[in-house]
Amino acid sequence: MATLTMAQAINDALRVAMDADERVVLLGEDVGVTGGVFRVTDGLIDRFGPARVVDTPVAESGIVGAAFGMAVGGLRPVAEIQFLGFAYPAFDQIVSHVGRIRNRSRHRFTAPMVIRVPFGGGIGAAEHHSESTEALFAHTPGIKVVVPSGPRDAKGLLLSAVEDPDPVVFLEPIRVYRAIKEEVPDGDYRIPIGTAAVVREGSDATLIGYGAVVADLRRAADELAGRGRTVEIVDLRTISPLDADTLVASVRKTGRAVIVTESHRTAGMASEIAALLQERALYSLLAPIERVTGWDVVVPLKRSEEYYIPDVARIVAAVERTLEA
Amino acid sequence: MATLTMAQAINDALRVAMDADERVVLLGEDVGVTGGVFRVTDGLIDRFGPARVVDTPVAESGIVGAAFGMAVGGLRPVAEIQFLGFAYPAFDQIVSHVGRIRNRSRHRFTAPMVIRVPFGGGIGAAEHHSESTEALFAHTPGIKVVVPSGPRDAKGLLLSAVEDPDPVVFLEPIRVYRAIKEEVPDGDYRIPIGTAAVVREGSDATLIGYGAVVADLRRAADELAGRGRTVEIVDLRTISPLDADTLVASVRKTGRAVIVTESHRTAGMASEIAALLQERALYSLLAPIERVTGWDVVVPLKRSEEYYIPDVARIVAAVERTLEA
Amino acid sequence: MLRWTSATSNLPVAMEPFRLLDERGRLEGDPPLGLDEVRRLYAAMVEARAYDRKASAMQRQGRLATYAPLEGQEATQIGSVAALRAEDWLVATYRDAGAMWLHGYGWRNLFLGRMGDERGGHPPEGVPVLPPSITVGAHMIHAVGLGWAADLRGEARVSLTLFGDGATSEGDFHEAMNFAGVFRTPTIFVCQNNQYAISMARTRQTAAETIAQKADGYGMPGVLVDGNDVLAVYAVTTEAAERARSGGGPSLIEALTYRTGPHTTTDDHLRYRSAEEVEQWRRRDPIDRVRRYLEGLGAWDPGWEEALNAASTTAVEQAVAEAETIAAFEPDDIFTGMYAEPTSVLRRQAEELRRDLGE
Amino acid sequence: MLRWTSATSNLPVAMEPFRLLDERGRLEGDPPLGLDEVRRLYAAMVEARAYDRKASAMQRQGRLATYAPLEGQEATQIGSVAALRAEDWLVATYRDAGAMWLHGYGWRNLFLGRMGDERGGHPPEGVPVLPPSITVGAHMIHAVGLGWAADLRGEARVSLTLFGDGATSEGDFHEAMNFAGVFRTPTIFVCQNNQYAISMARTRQTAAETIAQKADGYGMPGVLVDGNDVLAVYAVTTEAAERARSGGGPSLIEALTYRTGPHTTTDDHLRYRSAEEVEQWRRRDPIDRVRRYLEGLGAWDPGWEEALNAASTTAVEQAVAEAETIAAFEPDDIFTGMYAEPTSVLRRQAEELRRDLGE
Ligand SMILES: Cc1ncc(C[n+]2csc(CCOP(=O)(O)OP(=O)(O)O)c2C)c(N)n1
Ligand SMILES: Cc1ncc(C[n+]2csc(CCOP(=O)(O)OP(=O)(O)O)c2C)c(N)n1
Ligand SMILES: [Mg+2]
Ligand SMILES: [Mg+2]
Repeated sequence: MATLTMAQAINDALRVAMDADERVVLLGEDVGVTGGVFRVTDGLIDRFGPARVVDTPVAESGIVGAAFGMAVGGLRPVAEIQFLGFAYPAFDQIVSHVGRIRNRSRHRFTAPMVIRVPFGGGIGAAEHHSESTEALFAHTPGIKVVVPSGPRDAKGLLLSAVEDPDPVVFLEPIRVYRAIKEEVPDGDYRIPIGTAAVVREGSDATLIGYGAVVADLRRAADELAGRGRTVEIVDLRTISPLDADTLVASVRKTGRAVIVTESHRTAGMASEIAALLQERALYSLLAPIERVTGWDVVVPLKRSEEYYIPDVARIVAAVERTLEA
Repeated sequence: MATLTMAQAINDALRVAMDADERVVLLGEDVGVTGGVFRVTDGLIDRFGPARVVDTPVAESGIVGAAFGMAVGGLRPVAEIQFLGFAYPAFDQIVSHVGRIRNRSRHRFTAPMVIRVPFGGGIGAAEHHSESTEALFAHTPGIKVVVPSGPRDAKGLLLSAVEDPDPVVFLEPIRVYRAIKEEVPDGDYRIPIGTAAVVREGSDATLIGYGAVVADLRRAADELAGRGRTVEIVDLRTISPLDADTLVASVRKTGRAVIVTESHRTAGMASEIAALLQERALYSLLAPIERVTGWDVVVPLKRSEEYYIPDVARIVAAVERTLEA
Repeated sequence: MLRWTSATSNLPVAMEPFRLLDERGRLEGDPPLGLDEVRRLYAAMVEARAYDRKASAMQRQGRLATYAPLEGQEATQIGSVAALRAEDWLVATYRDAGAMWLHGYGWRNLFLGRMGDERGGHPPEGVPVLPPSITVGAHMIHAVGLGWAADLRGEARVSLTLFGDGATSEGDFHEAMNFAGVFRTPTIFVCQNNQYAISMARTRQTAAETIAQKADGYGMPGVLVDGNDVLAVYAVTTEAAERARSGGGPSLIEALTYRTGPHTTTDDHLRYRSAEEVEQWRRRDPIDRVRRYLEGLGAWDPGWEEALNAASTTAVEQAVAEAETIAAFEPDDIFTGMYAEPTSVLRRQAEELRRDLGE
Repeated sequence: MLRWTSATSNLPVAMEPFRLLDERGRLEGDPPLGLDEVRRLYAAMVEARAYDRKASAMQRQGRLATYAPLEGQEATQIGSVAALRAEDWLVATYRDAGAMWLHGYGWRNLFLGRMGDERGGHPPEGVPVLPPSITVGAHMIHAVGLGWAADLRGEARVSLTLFGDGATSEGDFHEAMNFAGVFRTPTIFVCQNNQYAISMARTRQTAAETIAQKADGYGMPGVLVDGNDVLAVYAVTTEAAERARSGGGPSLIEALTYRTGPHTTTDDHLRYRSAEEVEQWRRRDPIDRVRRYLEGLGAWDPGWEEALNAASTTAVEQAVAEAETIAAFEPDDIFTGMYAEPTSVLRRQAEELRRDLGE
């Protein structure tokens, strides 16, 4: 066990994966010599050489498309897109090819690959550097979408992703990279893709989120505990496929749900979760499910980003509303 | 009034717009000399010349990006992407620039433009030719997303879109192009963007959809009428911004809702609508809201497409379920 | 000697396409192949044409969905792929049935795909041919990745990608060419310049005189070749494959050819080009040319031609029969292809579909 | 005479960059500008550097978010934009404050943008400069569309776009160049080849010897110019602008330069290059060179330099003060920028935010 930041835990996961399987190669902008703009791949080029840790030209479609070809050709590429806002040029490759080759060829060709993407706001970054459009990927068939909320999960989920027979979009919340330190097991260990975690039990309401938001859910739960409310927290960890059973079970128990995401609201993950909860738990609902989300606006820049990203106060207020309903 | 197909009505709308405003220009693959693969722009190059009806190289990002520049530069471009499955290469331009220039420049620069895109399945087309991923655009801030269900609406909505001060993605359901003929007013007339239409009144349940699906809703309603059920039909016409008030009013009245879309389910428009209905009409709901949608799989090819696209039987069955709940 | 532009010397590309057989089948240089091999290429072109005509006919009968005919492009498709080894990767498009078949994909699969059956995308084990790319442009970088992977795995496999003149306008063409150049992947880019992208003439697709000259912008050799001359296409592709295999990196080949039919079976090509133009190109038919060449050498006779036609018909008809008698696609099958194991979400949706179908 | 590659003659691009002032400020050709104008360009470069250093300093003090320094690239930014007319469009990047300012964008706006305030994106009315492009690659086609629109509207405006060496790898570069070539839009593509894209050296960005030679693939003239020579940059851009304005279509200029600072204020550039290399380029400083030239002609003296510095400081400090004292961004403002009129959805969300803020 070592105490690691999420950036370190991901670095560790990549090292473990590359040590174990020489088919694992990394490619992306600045992943090699400088070790990535967040230093997540720091030192890997020294250990594995430039043939396996590849600095690429500035071309996201090329990165994903080449990684796709590599995957079909028998490697296990882990591509990095520098920020989620720069994944859109690769969107066609992801939607039209990465997520489809298995079905298109009826299992004859497959693309076991990971696309790692730092995402989310909260650090007052420049435009395009705070995107939280994970729903676009969750809406896309044929890929899985994983979002760790902390170091331990990040390592275990990434190792599962690298070994997954299908392509995984792995979204790394930027503001968690260095904010949370945790004990992280050494060596190889896995957290299964597709299973949510009940990270706190409670009975008054269910708080649902993933990624950076989970830390805020914990803070909100603490604050509510001070007011005598015990809320359950579900950390989704995988947003596609959604672990519906865990969500439904929790909400059937508590009768109230607040879903928190940083993303835009319309057709976001909060909408998906609310839709499926009312489908499968309507008769348990004691109040409307609340969506606490980013708005349907471009993520504001530093000076007004605070008005966009859900904070603890907004989360607590939403829980209070459901409790009063 | 003339009796027109939707393809003809759109052609008529473009002619009217171009006659009225010389800033309106068309560009896209094969829109000129052949008049488009669906003949929607037939004859326009003869009337307006190749400077205003521009056949472009095969480059969707270029088409949208150039149209964007034209719009900022004072024109009113109407770009065509040949099929929705080929819009993904242009996704970055749409998300990162078309939908953002107004906010980025605080109204100093704007992109009044239309992106016309044939979409949807039901004709047994090749892969990528049956996409119904409208939710990706509805999730994107700064654009509007319009989907006509028939010739009359198509013309009135397109004329509104061309004149809208903001960018509009205009999705044209392929299987409606020639399937429905309607009386369409001559000359210039508008249907406002952002308002849904209650196309049939009823009291037992609300059927919600847009585009090609609306014809199936009508058929389902007819069938249900035969069984003594009167269902209300809401044709959204615009999916971003959603006309929530109309939806909420209808469901508060009927207490039951079935949302039908051709798109994938996860984080699709049906999820959005279900989420907002439970938010604002929970206490009126007599049954879980049903989502009748395409599945989270690649749209199947001709031989099995029927298993993917919601049909009248699936819609009727869903209504029956909500009535029995 | 072929005249490639060179990555470093920045030489202008030759404006006259490289050619070995003129339009009347007369040899203009050293034949790269012996007579038997030329006869095999000829036979392959004949069979590709038989498939192509059958497919167009079936489309008219409603037995296939839209079909993109290849007639006129046989020399490029057969000549380029003939230069590959069995283990080399092929990444081609909706119009490249001839190329894919020659590399082992199977007519049955090609028919199945055009019937709207995903199982057409599953070539026999060991056949390194991806299902045809329907999106224009995106697949070339896949060939780059495949070649790159082979390199990293220490395999001496090259990858060849076929694409049209229109595809060169997509951003993905650029990124693929650039990656291939930078990483010196063993990739052969073969542009079938058939003069049109649907209705758009090649002259409006790019302001460059040739597509071959684009190679220079990527530090890669490029060559212009007569795409209706199967020997010339074979020769340049062989050179490119040798270069790739020996660590010399990628090449761009522009094969000048023409589709003599419509873009697809739903296209009315006389809206954008004249019957005379089409006729002119028909006179440069890639199959005729080789027949004349063989005939001149006494290596062709009507009996052989008849036998070839009969054999082609048999092969194609048998493939049709196999495709048309394949087992039904079950409702569940639309879910089972997506992941190695259906996800929880898809399992639930499959149940829902079964319920809706009253199963 | 400049040596452009020509769209039709397919001539190799000159490998030696075009230059008018050598590194010691000695004239190598005919000066394209009179002394007064050269002094004006010099003054502009000095002011751009003052802004740049102030911005880096403020970033260290936490008063600006990440900043991308331009030091070393002043000649390319000032020289190219100086060749424009006031009504010409400029579409540039996060590193191009000097260029944008010279064309009227205003230091205040540039500071505001880096402070994380959307109002920085609103240049004064009539100033045809788009907010800086933060995405790499996507903006060049915007310049194509702007030039195209001007053409269709019968305006004699050209558009100039600045971009880096890294940006040439994006598919959007290719599509922009290709559209410009095909539609002969009045667009000047100016690549600031500063040798790096973050940590990626230009030599690994593309296997082509030069970026200028890529022009040939689009049927467009290209030229390589010493990007640290403001006179040379001015001269080639003037030629390109004249060509564009007179219907001659687009041009590609590769300006060889160097950023002597880090990629951004969070980058440690000595991880990927040596201090010696940086030092070597510092000795080719674009401002020094002109000072020596002016000095040699008796057109520079320390008093003038001091006055310039003082004026630059005043202008920059005043802009800082204006930016730092702008009214607060109200919560509602995050909704009001999105559409001409807030949509029903946004009106509701704005209410919700007001409720959450307890208003
Ligand atoms: C990304 C994308 N855009 C548009 C299309 C529609 N489309 C199909 S074929 C074609 C023309 C392609 O021309 P070319 O590359 O020359 O190939 P050819 O059809 O001539 O063989 C177009 C535009 C597509 N399939 N994919
Ligand atoms: C589409 C996109 N991909 C990646 C990035 C991250 N990024 C910012 S600057 C940069 C390097 C750009 O290099 P270059 O074009 O040479 O410009 P320079 O920074 O040297 O001025 C990268 C990769 C981005 N902003 N946009
Ligand atoms: Mg073609
Ligand atoms: Mg650079």
